[in-house]
Amino acid sequence: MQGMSLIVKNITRLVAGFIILFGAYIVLYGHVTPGGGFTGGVILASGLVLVVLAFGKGFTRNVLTHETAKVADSMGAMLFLLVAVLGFAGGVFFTNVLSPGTVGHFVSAGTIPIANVGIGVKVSAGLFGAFLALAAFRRSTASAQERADALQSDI
Amino acid sequence: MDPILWILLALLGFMLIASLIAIETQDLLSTVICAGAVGFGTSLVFLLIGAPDLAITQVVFEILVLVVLVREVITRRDETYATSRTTLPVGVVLLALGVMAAVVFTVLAGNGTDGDLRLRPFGQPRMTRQVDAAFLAPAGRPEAAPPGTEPGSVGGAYLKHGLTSDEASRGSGAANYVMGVLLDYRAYDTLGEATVIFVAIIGAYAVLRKVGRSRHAGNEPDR
Amino acid sequence: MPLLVVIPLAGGFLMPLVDRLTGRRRSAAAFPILLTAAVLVLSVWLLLAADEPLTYWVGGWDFPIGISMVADGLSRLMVVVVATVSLMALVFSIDYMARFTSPGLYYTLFLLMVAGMNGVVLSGDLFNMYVFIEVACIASYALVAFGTESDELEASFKYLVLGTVASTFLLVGIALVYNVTGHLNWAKVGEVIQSAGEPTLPLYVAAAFFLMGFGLKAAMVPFHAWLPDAHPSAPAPISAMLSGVLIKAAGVYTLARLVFSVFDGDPALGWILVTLGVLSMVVGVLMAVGQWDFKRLLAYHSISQMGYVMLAFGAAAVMQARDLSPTVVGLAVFGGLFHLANHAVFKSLLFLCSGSVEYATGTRQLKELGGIGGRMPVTGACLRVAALSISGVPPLNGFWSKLIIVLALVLGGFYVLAAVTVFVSFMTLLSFAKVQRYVLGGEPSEHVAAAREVPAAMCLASVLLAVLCFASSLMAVETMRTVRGRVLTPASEAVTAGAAAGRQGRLITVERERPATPRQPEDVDATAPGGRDSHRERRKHLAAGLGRRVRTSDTETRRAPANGTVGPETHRAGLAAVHGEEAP
Amino acid sequence: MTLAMVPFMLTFLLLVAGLYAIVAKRNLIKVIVGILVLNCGANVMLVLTGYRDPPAGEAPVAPILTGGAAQADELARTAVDPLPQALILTSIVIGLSVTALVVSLGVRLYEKYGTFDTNRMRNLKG
Repeated sequence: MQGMSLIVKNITRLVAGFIILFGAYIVLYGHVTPGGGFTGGVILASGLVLVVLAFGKGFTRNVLTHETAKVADSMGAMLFLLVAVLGFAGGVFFTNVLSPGTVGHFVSAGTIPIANVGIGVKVSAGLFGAFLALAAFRRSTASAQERADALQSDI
Repeated sequence: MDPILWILLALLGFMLIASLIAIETQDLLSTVICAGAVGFGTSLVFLLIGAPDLAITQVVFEILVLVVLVREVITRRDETYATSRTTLPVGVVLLALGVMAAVVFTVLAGNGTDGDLRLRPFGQPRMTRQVDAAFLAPAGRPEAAPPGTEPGSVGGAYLKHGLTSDEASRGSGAANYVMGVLLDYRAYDTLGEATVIFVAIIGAYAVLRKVGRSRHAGNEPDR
Repeated sequence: MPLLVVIPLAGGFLMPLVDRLTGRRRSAAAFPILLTAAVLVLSVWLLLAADEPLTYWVGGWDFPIGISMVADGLSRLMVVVVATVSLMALVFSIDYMARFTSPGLYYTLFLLMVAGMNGVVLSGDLFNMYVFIEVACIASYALVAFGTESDELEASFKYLVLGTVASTFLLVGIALVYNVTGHLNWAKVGEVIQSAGEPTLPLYVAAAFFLMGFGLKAAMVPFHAWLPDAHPSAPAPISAMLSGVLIKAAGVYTLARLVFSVFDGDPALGWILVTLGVLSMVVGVLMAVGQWDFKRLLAYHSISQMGYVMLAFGAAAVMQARDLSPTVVGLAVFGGLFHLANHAVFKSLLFLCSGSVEYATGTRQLKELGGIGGRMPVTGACLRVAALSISGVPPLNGFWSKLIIVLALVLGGFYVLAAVTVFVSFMTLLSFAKVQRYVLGGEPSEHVAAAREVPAAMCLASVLLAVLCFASSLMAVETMRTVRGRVLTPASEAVTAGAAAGRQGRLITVERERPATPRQPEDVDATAPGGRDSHRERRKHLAAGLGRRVRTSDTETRRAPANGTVGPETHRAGLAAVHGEEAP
Repeated sequence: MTLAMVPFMLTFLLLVAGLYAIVAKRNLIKVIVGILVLNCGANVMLVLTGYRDPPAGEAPVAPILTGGAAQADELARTAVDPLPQALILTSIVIGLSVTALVVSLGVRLYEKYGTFDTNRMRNLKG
């Protein structure tokens, strides 16, 4: 996958950062404004997908690989589960141990923002990883000639 | 008449038409795009009736699904579809679905006479009615409820007690009630949900492995 | 209690990391096995720790706004069954999965499936149950396609599509129930319905959606199209899991909950269950007789055997509505549950054996097999035990549970249904005679000639399950009365008690008898005084009622040699256990 | 029968359309689209049950506090039900997961058969 035309690349260069920033905002402010971990996670993932679509898979090969995504996926899930297990400290599974704080402020609602971050990381990494897997699969099942080319470039 | 109801009906009609086009058209790309229209229609419905969280989620979800589906469809030539005929008798399917729809419609149309346990029409959910507080007491323990009246559904209870900080019902403190429900009162659901997406993605990895089976005597892959 | 879900869940989340750390060696299998063993220990502890239903409020939120986890007798039974079969299937997988790539992904999905099933059976909330059904089912969709051959992909696709339709039906049902009753809690919905008298028409429509959804998940006959494709296509341990526990946790258990806990054993729903059950039994076994693919044959038998369970449950609901003696109703439910547990054991054993045979010979066509008994003695013996058990040959567990079901039907006056049950049992025997003839007996074919016994771990799993076949048949024998009273009777009581009490105007549903005080570490054990007292009262009342019935029915049930040990004794033992007295 | 029941009926028709696509169409993409439509239908059905008519002449009130805690009581009287929304958020994500899995299965099947047409596959007739 070589990426798309120059126009697409340039626009992506402009927009991708904003999309990812917006995704992060949606994740972090989920408890105050509409949004939350899942929504923000999907936005983050679509920002990353845009980058990959525009610049080709080679662009992210070193940083955002399939394996990194998998690990981040597990980590995000574990963070959320940790929040849940942390509830045992408050007595019961899933107790919201931190204080609710002032309604409407960023630091409020106890563990909800932390859980949101966990979910955001998880969802974005997971979806992005699945997309990479689809793309990689497609590449591997392209014509035999392309496969041979890919093999060569891998070596 | 309520304008929101009319807009809603128009949107639902639009979604219905789009879905029918998506199902009946011969061109796969049009199918996918019309399915996208249904999804965006859903998002508009959410926005219309006071669910911005859902609207945002539905939009990004739809974008991602559309990107993936369009990619799959335009890169995979499938000329055989136009020549293929359906094998299942369409008439039988339509008849079965029609019977199902007729039954449900009869029930939906005949509401209003069934007392407390009737189907609530659009716009007047159960929680708008104040009921005896015992309604919200645990099953088998009516005495556990405080005196007074409460909204007639659990959702009403979330709204009423979501922020209060007295002993009986500590609120979650989230200004976004939906997030409060999702990640505090019903966080266990959300754990399940996170698991579902984890499972699906691991499953997709598993399905998309290049080689499924290692070689083994007597275990030739078919084809 | 939440640990039962958390442990496999955390295992599933960590498995990819463990897989990386161990360098994708087979030793990675130790991790899921350890975790599942821990789950098994925990679930047995839960089974033995207390007799009363436990309720756990997740997050410390009390009734209206929290989600509850409920462990009554039925849930505990299911948890133990799930853990046992999963552990055996995992032990079996160590060697079997060497034929597939990426064992890490396999174990991840496996653990998450176990977590999902535990979540389903422990959930006290409609939507929560839906979410965990999805966890378990999505994991199973992927596992069915794990071999990524075209057959498997197709089967998985079909399974996924039908499963998604089922889930959508469930969601619509949930929407209707929430619209009508304003609650999502099983017990509370049941109470709301009962306080209004009979269920109204919209609720019946909701019930119809639930029935279609759960029926699809349980592969009852009009909805069974996916099962004969999906179950044989999966790797053998997964087939064992799917047939052994998944269709039970996601389909049968939930149907029982729906009919008994929510709809209070409504006779109309009872008749629907009976119809579904009979259809499944007859169609399943008839389709099975004509099969030549070993695993496909077993899959059709799964449909048929689940029909037994459905029939027993449905008949129990109908009998209850006819005000038959609680003993007979209890007997029917008990038979159904006993058969459910037994089926989990012998069907997973059968699938594991078929996996062993396939592993050794590379084929699962009956006509290409033969003489397994000579070449693979351990597998052959296990297969023989399981086949005898499923066809209901006397000393084994399948016989006892079928006998109890037939007996309950006869006592309840359903002579035709009893005759059908016996007929289906004979057909099962016939079909497994074919298995015996082609797989075990005869001259070794060319495929079999080169076969060797499978590795030790696979044998171990099979043998343990075969031993369980005998052990659970002992449950029907007098000497094991205490075990039986502790394990099965509370489960069947849990099913009938809530409904029976409700019918007499004293509503005590199974779930909410023990109010938990939020935010206390020991709140599983903490009880409000009122809760426990009323609970005791109810048990005493039930005991008195049952005691009378037992004496009157003793004479008639003594006639058959087996049943006297089951019906009345069971109840006595169970009640004794409830009251904390030692059963003799 | 009131007009307020019509949204439920239309939503149910949406469900029926999705079911029809799944049962009668013989193309993987159509079946996937059927699943998407079915999901949308179920979600809309659930969110409709939580809707509450706003005070006359105003827009529906989303269950989000924008004006600080003082607003809470008023919100409790006017806002729409947050519970179905939370449930739908969950079910949208479940739908997304199912879609991810079904698309990968479809891609894999395409690779095996070179077509999306189920008539050309062996076992998917029923």
